[in-house]
Amino acid sequence: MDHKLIGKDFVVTDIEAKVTGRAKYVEDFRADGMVFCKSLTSPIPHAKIRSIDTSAALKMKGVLGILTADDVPQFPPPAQGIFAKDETFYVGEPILAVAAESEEIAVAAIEAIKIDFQELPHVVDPLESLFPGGPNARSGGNVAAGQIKLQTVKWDGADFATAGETKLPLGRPAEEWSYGDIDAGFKKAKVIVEENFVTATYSHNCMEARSAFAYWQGGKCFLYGSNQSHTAAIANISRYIGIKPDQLVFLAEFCGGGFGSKIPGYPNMAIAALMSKKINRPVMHRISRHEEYGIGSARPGFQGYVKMGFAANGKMVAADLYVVQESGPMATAGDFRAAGGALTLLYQPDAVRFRTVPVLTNTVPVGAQRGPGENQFVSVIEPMIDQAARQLNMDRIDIRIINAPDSDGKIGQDRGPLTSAFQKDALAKLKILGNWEERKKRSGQKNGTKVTGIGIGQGFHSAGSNGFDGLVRITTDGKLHIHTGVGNLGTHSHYSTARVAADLLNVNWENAIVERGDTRRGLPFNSPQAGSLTASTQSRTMYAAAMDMKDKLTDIAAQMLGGKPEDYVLGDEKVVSKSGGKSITYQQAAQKAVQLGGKYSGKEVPDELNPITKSAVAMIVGTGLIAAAKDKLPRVGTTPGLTCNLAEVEIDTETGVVEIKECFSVVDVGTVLFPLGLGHQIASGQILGIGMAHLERHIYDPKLGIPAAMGFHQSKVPTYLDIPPNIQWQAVEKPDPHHPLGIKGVGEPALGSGASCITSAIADALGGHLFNRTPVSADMILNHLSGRPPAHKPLQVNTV
Amino acid sequence: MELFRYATSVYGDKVIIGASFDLLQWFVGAGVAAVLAHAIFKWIVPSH
Amino acid sequence: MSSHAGSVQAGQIQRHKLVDRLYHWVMAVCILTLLATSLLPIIGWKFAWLAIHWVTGLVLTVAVLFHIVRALFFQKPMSMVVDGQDLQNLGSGGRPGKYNLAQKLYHLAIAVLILSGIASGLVMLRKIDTPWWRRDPYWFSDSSWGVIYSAHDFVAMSLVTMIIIHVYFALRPDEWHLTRSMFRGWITPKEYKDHFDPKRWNAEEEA
Amino acid sequence: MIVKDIMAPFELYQPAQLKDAFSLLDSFGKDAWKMAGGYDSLDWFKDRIVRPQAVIDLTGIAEMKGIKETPDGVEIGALTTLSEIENNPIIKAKYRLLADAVSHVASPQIRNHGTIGGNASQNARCLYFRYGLPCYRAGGNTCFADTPEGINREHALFGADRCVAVTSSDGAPALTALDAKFVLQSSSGQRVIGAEEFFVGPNVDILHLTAAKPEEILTTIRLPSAWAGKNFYFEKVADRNVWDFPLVNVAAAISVQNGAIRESRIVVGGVSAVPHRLTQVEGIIQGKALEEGTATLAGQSSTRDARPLNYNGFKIPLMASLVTRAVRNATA
Repeated sequence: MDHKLIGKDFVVTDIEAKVTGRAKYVEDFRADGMVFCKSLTSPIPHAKIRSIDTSAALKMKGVLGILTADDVPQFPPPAQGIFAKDETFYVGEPILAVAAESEEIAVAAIEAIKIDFQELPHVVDPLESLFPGGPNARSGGNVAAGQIKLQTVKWDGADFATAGETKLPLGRPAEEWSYGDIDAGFKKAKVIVEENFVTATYSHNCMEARSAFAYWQGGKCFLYGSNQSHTAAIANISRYIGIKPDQLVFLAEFCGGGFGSKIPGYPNMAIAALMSKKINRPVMHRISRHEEYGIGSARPGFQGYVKMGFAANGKMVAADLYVVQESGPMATAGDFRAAGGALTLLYQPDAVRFRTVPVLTNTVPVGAQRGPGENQFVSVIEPMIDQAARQLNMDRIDIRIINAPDSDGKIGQDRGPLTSAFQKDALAKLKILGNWEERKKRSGQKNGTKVTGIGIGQGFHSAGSNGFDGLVRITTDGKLHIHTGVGNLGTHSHYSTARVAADLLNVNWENAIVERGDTRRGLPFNSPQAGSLTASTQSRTMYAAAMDMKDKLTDIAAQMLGGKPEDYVLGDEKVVSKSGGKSITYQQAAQKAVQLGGKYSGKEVPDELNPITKSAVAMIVGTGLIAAAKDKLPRVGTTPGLTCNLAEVEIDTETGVVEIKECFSVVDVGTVLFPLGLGHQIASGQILGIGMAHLERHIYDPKLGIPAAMGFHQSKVPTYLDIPPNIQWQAVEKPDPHHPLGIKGVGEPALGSGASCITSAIADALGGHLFNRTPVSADMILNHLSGRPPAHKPLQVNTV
Repeated sequence: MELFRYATSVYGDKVIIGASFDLLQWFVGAGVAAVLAHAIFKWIVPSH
Repeated sequence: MSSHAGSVQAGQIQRHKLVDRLYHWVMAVCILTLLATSLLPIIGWKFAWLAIHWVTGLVLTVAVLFHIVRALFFQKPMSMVVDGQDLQNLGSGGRPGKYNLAQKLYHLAIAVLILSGIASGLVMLRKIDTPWWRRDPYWFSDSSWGVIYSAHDFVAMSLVTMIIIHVYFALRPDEWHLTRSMFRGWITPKEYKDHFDPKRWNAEEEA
Repeated sequence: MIVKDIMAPFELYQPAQLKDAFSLLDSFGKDAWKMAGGYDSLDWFKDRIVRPQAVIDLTGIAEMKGIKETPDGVEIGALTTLSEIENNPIIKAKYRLLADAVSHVASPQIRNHGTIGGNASQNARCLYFRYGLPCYRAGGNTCFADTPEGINREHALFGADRCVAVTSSDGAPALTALDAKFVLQSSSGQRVIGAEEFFVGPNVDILHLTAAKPEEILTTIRLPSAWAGKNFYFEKVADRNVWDFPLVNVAAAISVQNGAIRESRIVVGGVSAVPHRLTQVEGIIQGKALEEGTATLAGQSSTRDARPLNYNGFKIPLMASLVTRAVRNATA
């Protein structure tokens, strides 16, 4: 198909506002009578709250009210609540909030509040909690997750004794599945790689903290929040505030970073809303950087064990994976399951056993972060694939090609189908892009004190969904209004997917208006801006709406000009008869639609639409020709976004310093929707991958349970000089057959392959030495090179 | 003037960390005062 | 009784044996060192004080232990205990035994202070690395440590008061015989007769 | 309850002359806080750990700024920004060591505003200290970093005394290697002290990293001509290449005569509360030929007395490497 907009670069409409500072983020808004509120957060990792004395605070001049757990909706444990009620679970957990004329007064009031805590034993290391008699992060238990009820799990002391300090004790899992015969697989394997590993918990580090601003008008709550998704978050945010979805006006035009931590709203948003209701003033709740590190979520770390058996040809014949997840105190992350999924998809093993236990800890709440689970997994597993290749004397890319999925690949314990997979092609292309045959000769080469390492990494995340509602409208001035509720995470996919509708409807981009950012603009129920979904999911949603619009346009043309709808096609913002000669403009069609009413003007809508879409249509009814349609296009199986990266690094053997020289990436994303945006996703994935592989981590003093990484500086986010100057990329460009335009997503896997090519390259530079730990920092490399023992015990977490 | 030195503990409580060294001058003063008192006493009321 | 060097000659009444005088001066040097190493940095004279302080503290501890053992088992401990006669003498102006009431009270006070100082100081050693153990600040809770440190601090400052008083009395002409005896060990028979009640301090027997 | 990341109110004074700053210091006494570029101060204020009544912003004092040559060397006003030093032609020509060192401080934005005086005087970055815990350095009775499970990857190898924090300055080792003199002024006069007296360890003063008294202001740093144009080397190893404190850094000034080391000053940062000068190593390599064997010897002998903590053992080989490289690569 020849497209005018799809697959073409463009200047993203809101980019100017962002770079000039005109873009308004939550903290930039003001309203008459606005006051501030500030949270009191827990200073203690685990305690019973015996009593709270707010009397002195309430007496202070300028203090307007205090909101406590008694004023807000409650959610059954171990869900993350708005405020800690009787028990607090981590340093930084909100306990109450104070509203005052100024933030200074609110803070002074908080300092005057006395809380009587009864200290409880805390735990920051899952294994310590699993140890017989070890502390539980909650008085209700130490293990929980979605579909795993809160319970106490303690392993046998004998398991710990047998395992010693270097191995993960393989105690009773909370979840277990398998397929195939792993014992038989390992028996016939020529090479077995068996390792224990640790990946660090680390912050999402959103530039924009999760501040919120709210006021009430006409029985509705107007909430300005920083969120990746828009309409997909409404139900959840309403639940936090305790109102019905149609009582919420949600304004979220820009989002200063989410990385998965702002997908469906978050409890903290409700504080401004409920405080505003309580004191009847508009309330601004600014979140400081320090607070953000408490409530701002983190990628959960893993402690794991893996055993992989490979046949002589490199085929993975059996795999046994055990993942212990550091889950924070609330059951807020399902990364552990995704690790199992990634194993089955990326390497297509003949037989797999997967065991896992998500363990609650008195660390910050964790949540999905760009490739949750898959990316931690590949960051430590990919260097082990190299290990197998070395032992089999195989090419390191070839071993990956042998195992990589094609479109007949399967995923998960139930061996579900894929919509398409071209990872073998991607890896073959990577060989060419990265000049592999020449480059791999540099592996281990010395240059003065430096040694070169070449690494390969892969990434996977499911990257497409369906079933959402598209809404487009041609107003009586002839403009195409594209209503999008996906949110604005900063990936530009809210615009690149909107262009799909303009493209399919032959509308010039200048005549298209993207309606977004404010539910009063009529935003349909759309995909969350998450899970690498938007590009694929929202483009097919747009396709559905555009097709509905096309039907209506030809319908109206037939009504106005005679003949049947089939006699008409879409021209340049016109409906044109196939025979030529007769046409109506989109403007005329829109004017006619207003006269016609019914399904044309939005008076009648298909019943299958989501209530949010229905109320969106109700806001714009009668303003033009309206097309609202649910995406019912077929899609069977998981849509995998797949990436592979190649990195060249140099390690200074005297200092342990790693310099990342070059990175290359090839992605299997089906049809390329927006090349510039895709390039940004790949580069940003590589950069965050460098953070994951090499730098970022949370630190806790185990004795005190206090966090140390509470700022950008301590969190060690990669800087401009820590990344390679040039990240080259290509796409496989084979369309996905289960998508009307062939588009798949990519956001998340780019980080996984970006991280794993670095861990692989570091290991390669060191002759294949496996650290089995992220981040691999200079001190670890140096200890290894100088023959010193590692500073960490092999399974120790939250250290450096 | 305070008798003790205080600090904020790890979890935010006010805790005593020691005596206030501002008191040192008072202890010196007490010694000097005792000496003076005794000397004056002996001067006014000579023994035997 | 004894005839080794430093023993009393004719015309001398022995008051403090050499070993006891040595003990007194060792202790005095220790206390002064301890106070100097702790208080001088606080008032602004900065130097590396800690090692000197804790080593001196250990020397003092040994000295005090020695003194306790010696006083209890090889000397007359009752001579330092306030008794009824001391109180009667308050009214009547009778002569004291080996130690007068003020000395006994002073000794009592300084004993309490030094023992508290040593006890708190020994506990605090847990917080520094020594050749024998690694530091562990979590031995006690924050507030317990605070109490221990406060005790130690108050002892230190109280000792300053006590030393001022002690030096003053040592320098007083009417107590000079006592001060002198702490240097040379003996007093004259006249001093013995003038200042002490032989029934309460039998110097002959003690010698 | 603890609140962080929002400043408590204070009175801001912005004197334009030194004498006004002194009178402010004298009148506010303990309640005053001296601030230069602010990159250390503002963190303390924002975390409400330090709550001065009066903040004396020194950056308006013109007489404390600028670089000028004197008969004895160079005088650098303590308020001179790191960027200015990095780009100053005199410094680049004669004291490249200092230009190199300050070019590694934090990030360009911070160097544009951060001052050499502030960089040298900055307080320890120990995570426990900065968290606001009642540690020794904060006047309390405990070191939380040197405990059986303490997190101390960034802490000291040498000179720990209860407190195990280190100097995190990149400028300080270079100033020490260049034998800089520090001019401390107060309303009652001035004193000039050497780097080894200016930087103090916890054994001497556990509350401060420098000898500056509360009533004194570090006004000027003097670089003596003795070390101008010698062979220099600076290297910093940090987790990141921008905006990070050193894990270890090294600054070396070596005077070479006929291919042999006549005299040297080698100083390592990030391993002790003070810039750690390697006088023993300097003695060992004195008179030796400037060659790889000497460099290796210097590195090997540099870490003899190191006492690693739980997580900072890697600093031993790192420091040895950096010292070796300093001797190996020092150039004029």
